[in-house]
Amino acid sequence: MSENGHHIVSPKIYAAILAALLLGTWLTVQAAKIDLGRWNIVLALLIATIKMSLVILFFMHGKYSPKRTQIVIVSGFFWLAIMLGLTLTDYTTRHPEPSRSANPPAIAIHRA
Amino acid sequence: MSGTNNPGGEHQLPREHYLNATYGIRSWLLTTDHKRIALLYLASVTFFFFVGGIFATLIRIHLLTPAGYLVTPETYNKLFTMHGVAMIFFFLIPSIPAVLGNFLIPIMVGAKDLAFPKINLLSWYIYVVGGCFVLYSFATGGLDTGWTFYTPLSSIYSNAAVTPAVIGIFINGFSSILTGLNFLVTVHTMRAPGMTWFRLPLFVWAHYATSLIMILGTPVIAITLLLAGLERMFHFGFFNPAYGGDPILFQHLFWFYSHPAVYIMILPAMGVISEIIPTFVRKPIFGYSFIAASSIGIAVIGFIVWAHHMFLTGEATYAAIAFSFLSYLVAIPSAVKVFNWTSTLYKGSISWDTPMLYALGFIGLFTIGGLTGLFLACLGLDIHLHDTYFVIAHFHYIMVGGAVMGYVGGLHFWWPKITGRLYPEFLARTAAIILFVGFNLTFFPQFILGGLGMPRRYHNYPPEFQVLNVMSTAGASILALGYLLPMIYLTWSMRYGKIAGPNPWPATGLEWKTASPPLTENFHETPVVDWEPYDFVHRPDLGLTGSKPKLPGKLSPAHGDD
Amino acid sequence: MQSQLPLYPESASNFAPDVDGLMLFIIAVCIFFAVAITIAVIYFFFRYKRKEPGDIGAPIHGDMRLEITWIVVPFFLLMAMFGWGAVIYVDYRHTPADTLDVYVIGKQWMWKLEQPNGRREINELHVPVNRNVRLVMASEDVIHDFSVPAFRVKMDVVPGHYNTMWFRPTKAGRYHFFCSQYCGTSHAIMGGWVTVMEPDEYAAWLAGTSGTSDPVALGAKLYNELACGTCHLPDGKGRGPSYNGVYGSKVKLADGSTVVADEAYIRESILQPNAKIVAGFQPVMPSFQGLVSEDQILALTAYIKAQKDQPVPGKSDAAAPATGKK
Amino acid sequence: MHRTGELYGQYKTLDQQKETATLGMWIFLVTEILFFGGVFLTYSINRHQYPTAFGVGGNMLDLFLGGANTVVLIASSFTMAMSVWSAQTSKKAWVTLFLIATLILGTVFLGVKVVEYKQKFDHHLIPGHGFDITYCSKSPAAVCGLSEKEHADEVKEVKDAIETEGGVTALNAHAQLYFSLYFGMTGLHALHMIVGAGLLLWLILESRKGRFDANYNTPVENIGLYWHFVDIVWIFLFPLLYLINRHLA
Repeated sequence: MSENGHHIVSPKIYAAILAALLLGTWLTVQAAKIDLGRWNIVLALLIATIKMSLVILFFMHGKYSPKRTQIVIVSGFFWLAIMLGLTLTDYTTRHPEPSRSANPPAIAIHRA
Repeated sequence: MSGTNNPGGEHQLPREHYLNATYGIRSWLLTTDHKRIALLYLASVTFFFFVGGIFATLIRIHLLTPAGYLVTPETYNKLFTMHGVAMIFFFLIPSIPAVLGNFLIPIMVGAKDLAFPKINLLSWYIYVVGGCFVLYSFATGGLDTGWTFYTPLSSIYSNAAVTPAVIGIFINGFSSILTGLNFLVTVHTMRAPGMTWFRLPLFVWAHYATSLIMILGTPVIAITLLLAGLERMFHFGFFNPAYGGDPILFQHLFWFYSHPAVYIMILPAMGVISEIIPTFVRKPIFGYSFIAASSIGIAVIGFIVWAHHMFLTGEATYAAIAFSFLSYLVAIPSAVKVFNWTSTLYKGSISWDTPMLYALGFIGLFTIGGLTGLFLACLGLDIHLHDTYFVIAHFHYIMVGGAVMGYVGGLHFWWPKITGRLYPEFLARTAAIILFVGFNLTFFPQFILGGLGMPRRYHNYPPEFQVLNVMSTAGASILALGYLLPMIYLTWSMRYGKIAGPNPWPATGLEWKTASPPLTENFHETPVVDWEPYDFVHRPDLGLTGSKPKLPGKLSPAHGDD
Repeated sequence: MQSQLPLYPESASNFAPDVDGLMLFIIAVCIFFAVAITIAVIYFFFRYKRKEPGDIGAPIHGDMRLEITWIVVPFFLLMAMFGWGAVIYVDYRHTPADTLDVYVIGKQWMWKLEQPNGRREINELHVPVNRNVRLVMASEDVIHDFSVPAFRVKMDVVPGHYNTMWFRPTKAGRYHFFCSQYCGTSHAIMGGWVTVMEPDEYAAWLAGTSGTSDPVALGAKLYNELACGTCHLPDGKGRGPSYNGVYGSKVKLADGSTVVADEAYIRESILQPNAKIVAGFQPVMPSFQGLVSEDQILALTAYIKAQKDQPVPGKSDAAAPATGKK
Repeated sequence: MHRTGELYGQYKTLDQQKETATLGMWIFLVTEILFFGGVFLTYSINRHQYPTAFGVGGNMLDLFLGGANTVVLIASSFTMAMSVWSAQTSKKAWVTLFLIATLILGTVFLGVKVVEYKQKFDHHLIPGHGFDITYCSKSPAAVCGLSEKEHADEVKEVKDAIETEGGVTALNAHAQLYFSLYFGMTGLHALHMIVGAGLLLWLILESRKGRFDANYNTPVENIGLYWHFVDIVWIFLFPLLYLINRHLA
């Protein structure tokens, strides 16, 4: 554990992080304007994750926190990953059984 | 009371303790003493237990005849929904953690209070506010969606008072979160000198695991019900098929919390049993580290099994297989606990006191409940048993046979600590046996009903199911008596019970080193722990002078796992 | 067919023997462990009962070999259950190619089913024995679940999705089916019967050969087949109004107006039930447009007419006119 | 709540007290991660299913306002971090000033959000009976304040989307799903901002009394953590809601 978690981060670092975050915002807007197909979302999330890491590590002092706090942070994201990941295993592996009948039931489709 | 009292004759209550430190209604409603807050919780969860119990009684009376005996279908649907909501969200989830956990955890770790006493009080108020919303919903139109609130029934089709109930459960979630947060921080930062992680009582380990679930799972149910509520109130479409939304997604989110929530109910009860057994067997618990680790294991694995509630919703086959596999894994830590408890009895010195009867009842019922879970985790059998009475019987064995037995047993075990007085032993043993018999008669027939295919939540049923339903109702009436008895004699003993003294059993935990009832600060001075958990051999202060059985050669004590 | 205290449902589909075999295996394992633990607990309980008040137990802290044993052995048993179950489930979720497709619509609170040739049923399903049957299922409102215990199959019926399930009936007979997923007020009566028929009987049934030409008798038969009586109880206490004495009477509607219950009104009430709602009832009846032919409407009308002279129990004449849909 | 440097009865040392408070705050933030995780999951699944409708919906948002708000919020995170630094270095006057700056930026953010919500209301984009995703493309360009080119783009985009989705009813339904999520997510975020603003106001009042210095700054630090967390949520909301299909426009 580092000195009781009282690490003082210098304003210069804060300013640098601010600049990096603004740059990231600009980048993500520019990247969105180019058609990258499915990679648009990947890139956008990548930039957002980097921005988030900067905020957590420096603004929130995650880098200077005791190990216990770091474990708490990581486990929060780990559980988020469990929730997203395992739910997506359902949605990404569903393959709706194609209806082999040429005429779908007429009575099926009169929803209010 | 087979030798349960300390030698040294009559005891007296301490001159000053947390109950008489201050007087007046304000001193209770504004208290930050974890022990008083525990009693506030005790009163409120007991209230909800009886609310839920009345609904259960009406349900069982109604099901006496195939055509339904008592109420209209609408009312019946409201009864089982309100029974579920009251029991799960307002009794089972807070019962052991918020009552016994609140009272004991700071004392067990040797602290003066929880880390955040004001937040602790706040969490009780949040519980009360949430409870009021739900009672308002019960009183104005009731709730008929099932406790699972499946969309789109709850968000669009139901005509009942769903919105206030959803708001109430949303609010109540924060009570749970704050309790869990408080426990986690307390265990991490407030332990007394010498109280290392592996000297923590298993009750604390169980609550640590429970708190993990509370803080990681509860926010998800909060947001899920909030989304369903928004869908109902403002016609937003998150899960609404009319907008292309997916009702199955609601189930994913719902069970992400609600399956681990089962472990919120059972883990603390396992913690209680892990305290009771070594005390009344007077020997160290078998495999301390395995029981501690299995609590954490259950909490973690419990988070990755939720979609086994959804095998037949059209979930992907691959996902179903993965979730079935993971569900089977969670059986192992539960089995480890049962095997270790049973082994603890070996070569013990077993007394037949009431808490021990509850502990043995727990082992039996939890074993049946756990084993029948294997049927439901099984993909092939779930096709047949899903949404039948088999499920009802299974989770009542876990929740009533497990969690409630643990809770009532724990109340008896720590009653002398909480009130300073002993309960009447004969009545208490009688009640324990009545509960055990009544419980089995109520719920065992429901396994057979489920195997026959009787679906749950039916206000009437085909006549061939009647015999088993009548048996179940008969059992329920015995069960109801079993719950009324402790209610009466425990209340009686608060005033007239025999004075217990600081350590009546005697037990080894820190909570028994202070007076009964404890003083507001728990200890006169911060205790220093220099003994191993559940060690009776090196504890002359317990005053046990009887013979010690010889160590068997085969099972040596030193395996490094204590 | 059923004894006083049945213990297990009939076995009438290809899945039933599979599921039952697995069930027996798991029951055997469970009984073994439950009995072993119970015997151990009871034996220890008496064997090591405390003799002297001050006694303590042997300070045994644990045993690594035992711990490993009771982690590893159950693990393999559990994996056997898992694997066996998964095999059945995969079989169940993968429909074979040559199925007879029946469409199933769940609706609060009835089932509408359509045979491959377009023949429709309410709360009844007729299928031939020893033929793979696939149910293609959709819901009009909330989540339902189509469950046939005798076949050991069920599947949720989810709005916005088509879910499918399949089975091969192996024994002719009539079996209960249920709605297994809670779906609101009348969840418990949302069920019916599966009739498994010999192939030739099924073919005859599908062709719709009915031996009768008397319109009232035909109407009575339709009344049963379409399960009209589920809602339209003779005493007027069902979810729909009673037919008794309705023909030719004046019917009071929810909007306050009155209408004479003649043939046109009855026809409209069957095909567009929500066009005119009888006072005191909810617009819950589904349309039977396409489900009944014009001849069948005539037969139903004849049947309703035939109920003319029966008195309405428990109601005075003044109140009686408040009746009268299909 | 906390008086300067006071030690509470249940703790043994001030260090223990501070450590406890910080750990408690982080654990609370973990619950917030999962709380927002639920909506993010709902968003992902639905977007996965209806990419076209979500793209159309995303392009109806005002990129300029959204981008500006992102900058405002990041700046407020910076001023918040600076107020923690000022407290740690006992620059008491600066603590207050930076807190006030943070509060102002937060208020600006909420103000812009109100403007955006109003715009959505005018454009018939509130889920419910009046919802009509085609409203702006059907109306003359000026009604929604679009330039002729923007309007033409939108008309084309909506037309294509109707084709892809298989009808205007389907597009409207799925776009409503998007806007339900838009209002749900930004609404929850705004609610957190409002709570944060209230906490900041309390901090400012305390700070004016000179409470926070190198010895005692736990409340500034913990409310700072909360504020940064809310910023992080927006860092994800911005690309997910505003930038889905910008390359088409």
